[in-house]
Amino acid sequence: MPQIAVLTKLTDLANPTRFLGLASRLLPWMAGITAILFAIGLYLSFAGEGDYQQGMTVRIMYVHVPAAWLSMMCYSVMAASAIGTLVWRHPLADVSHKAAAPLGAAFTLIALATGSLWGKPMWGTWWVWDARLTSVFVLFLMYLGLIALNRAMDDPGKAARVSAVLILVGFVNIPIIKFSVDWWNTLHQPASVIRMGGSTIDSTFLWPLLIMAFAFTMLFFTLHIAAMRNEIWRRRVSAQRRMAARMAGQTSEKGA
Amino acid sequence: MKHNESPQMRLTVEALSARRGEDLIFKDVSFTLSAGESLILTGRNGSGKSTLLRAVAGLLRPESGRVTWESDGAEPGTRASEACHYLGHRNAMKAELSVRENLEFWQNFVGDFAGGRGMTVTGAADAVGLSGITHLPFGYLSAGQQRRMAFAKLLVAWRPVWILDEPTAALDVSAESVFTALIKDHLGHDGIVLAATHQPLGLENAQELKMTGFAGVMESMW
Amino acid sequence: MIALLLRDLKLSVRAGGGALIGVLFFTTVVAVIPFGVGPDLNLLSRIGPAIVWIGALLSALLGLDRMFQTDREDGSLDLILMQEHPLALTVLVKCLAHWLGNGLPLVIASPLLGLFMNMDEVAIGATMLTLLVGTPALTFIGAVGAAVAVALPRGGLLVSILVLPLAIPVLIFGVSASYAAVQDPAPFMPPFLILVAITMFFAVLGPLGAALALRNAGD
Amino acid sequence: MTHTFYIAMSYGIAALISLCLITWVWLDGRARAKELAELEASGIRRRSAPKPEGKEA
Repeated sequence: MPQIAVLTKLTDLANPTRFLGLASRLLPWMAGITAILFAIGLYLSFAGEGDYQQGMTVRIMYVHVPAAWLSMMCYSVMAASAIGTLVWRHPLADVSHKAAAPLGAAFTLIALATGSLWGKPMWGTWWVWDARLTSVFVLFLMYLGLIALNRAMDDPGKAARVSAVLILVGFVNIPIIKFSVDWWNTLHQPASVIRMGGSTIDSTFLWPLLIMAFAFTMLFFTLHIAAMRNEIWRRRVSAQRRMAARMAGQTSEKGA
Repeated sequence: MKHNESPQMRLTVEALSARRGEDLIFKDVSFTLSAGESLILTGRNGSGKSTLLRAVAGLLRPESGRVTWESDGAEPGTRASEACHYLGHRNAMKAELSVRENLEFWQNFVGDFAGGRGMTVTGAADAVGLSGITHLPFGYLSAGQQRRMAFAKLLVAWRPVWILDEPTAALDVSAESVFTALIKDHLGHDGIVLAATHQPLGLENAQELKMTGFAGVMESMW
Repeated sequence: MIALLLRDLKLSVRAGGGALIGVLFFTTVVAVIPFGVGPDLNLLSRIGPAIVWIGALLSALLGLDRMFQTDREDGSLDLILMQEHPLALTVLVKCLAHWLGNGLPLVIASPLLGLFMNMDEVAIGATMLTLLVGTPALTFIGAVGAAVAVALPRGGLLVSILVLPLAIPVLIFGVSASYAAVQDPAPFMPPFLILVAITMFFAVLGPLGAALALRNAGD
Repeated sequence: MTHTFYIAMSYGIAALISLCLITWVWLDGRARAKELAELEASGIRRRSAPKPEGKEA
């Protein structure tokens, strides 16, 4: 079976044990890089000057925009893993999208909270049904739904496959939701709302923003790899416990 | 068995392994069944008989191995499950519809496989010994009658392979003999039967596969 | 396939009246609104199309989780999965049957509820038309949730939570088109045509996703 | 209210959520590692550990 041989090779390339070895070597480095990036990013964001229009609140952008970016990137990572689950049936892909969902929800929550805190001084209200905030909110609900779905199922393999389907359907839908929310927003609120972080950002804001975005991205990947490692350990523990129970059952049957 | 004029058909199961949850239920099961042959799975409860049948029927994705079907009439890419009838623990009949409506639906929806024709609904009901009651809603039938009517479902559309999971559950002895006769008749028409039973079905030339259950925990992956 | 459509239709008529419960829920939801916002007829007629749409959305979700669950419980789903028909097509037919049994009654009941909400004739007509076009999309996208529910020990509520965010575009364009028909400056056709496009897109995506989920949820 | 308050709040909330996340992942990892060690100590080890066999596709 040449087909099976290829598959075996692929599984070998990224089998969980190898992944664990790689993870334990990479994680300290990644954590270190993340910490350094955050130190630089935070220094830059507080050393920089405020925007004359938005005042010092522009600093909120340095956490808000990276978190919003991560909320979307995390979903893309999950969608890629979902394809891995459904097409190659790779166990690491199952683990990957299961581990990413809580991270995505957390970063989306950061984006929502900071967006709201930015909105209060800018718009005078904690929440506006601004197109971006609304889309991010919908994304947050989708993350929570996926987490709930994963928790509701007992068989991890089946849970991974079913949530993979839902992730992909959601992924195809996100542009449509974004488009319709934008459309709905222009209909109800003519462009009086201040656009967050438009394309014309002054370069003094660009650097801190870029470094903070990079720092958040590294934080995500560090946490993702660590969470994947935890999930693999969790499954290993459950498999070994199961085996222990079965072995105990067999010996007692023989003894009886 | 009239092997010389029997059509070329073969159900091949190669190195099939399947798991439920994390338990490997069976490992590397292989067999081949040709026209007129039957295989009986035996073993205690939970030994993986149903799991193997569901894997062969394509309802459970095997962990490894494959199930293939070859025959004269079938296109090369035919999935094995398309050549199979599956009678599981549940009867797959709607209690709200009449027996006739149920059977006619399956007759239309399933359709005949290449190389044979199914009976009429009335004929099938006759064959399982319940001719007069096809107008009744399925829910009004007793458990034994329901099982018989579920069996009649196999007769209304032709499928070369019958996969039967405890076909004689909830049946008395006379009904069992009716089923055995129908299964023998199917084998005589170059059918293939794959059945899991507690009781012997009384088939003379049946191969037997003893399932032991629990081949290990799928932990090499983790 | 016609046989499947007819069987599911018969079942939806005979089996405890799923359609009836949907319409009843729809009526109740819409009837409760005036108690919440007050019997101000002007206000009611202004929010009428939105209320009718939201009511229809919730009622459409109500019966969805049973779409494949009943077939799974009696074993029919196994046989459906085994056949040579493309599974996505089978799901599409089941969606159509489900819509005819549960969605269409909502559309037919909507004018009556429009009267309750003091909507004028044009608004009622527009709401009914957008519901006619939009509710199939809810069924199609809900089919994915229903297929997911097959794998769940306890489906129900979770399915609605999973499906609702995906149904937001349908709601936005359905309500917008209904309002555009009444309020002058906004043109009716663009949102309506987008709604049609969304329905057609979901008619492809929903059955494909549901088929994929059903194949993967088996055990 | 001053803008500083909002800035402090957003950084505070972002830090809080991130720290919760990091702590959760870290504690979860520690708990799992401990469970594995306990299993190891009670004599249950991975059968495939001594002879690493290629998993069938």
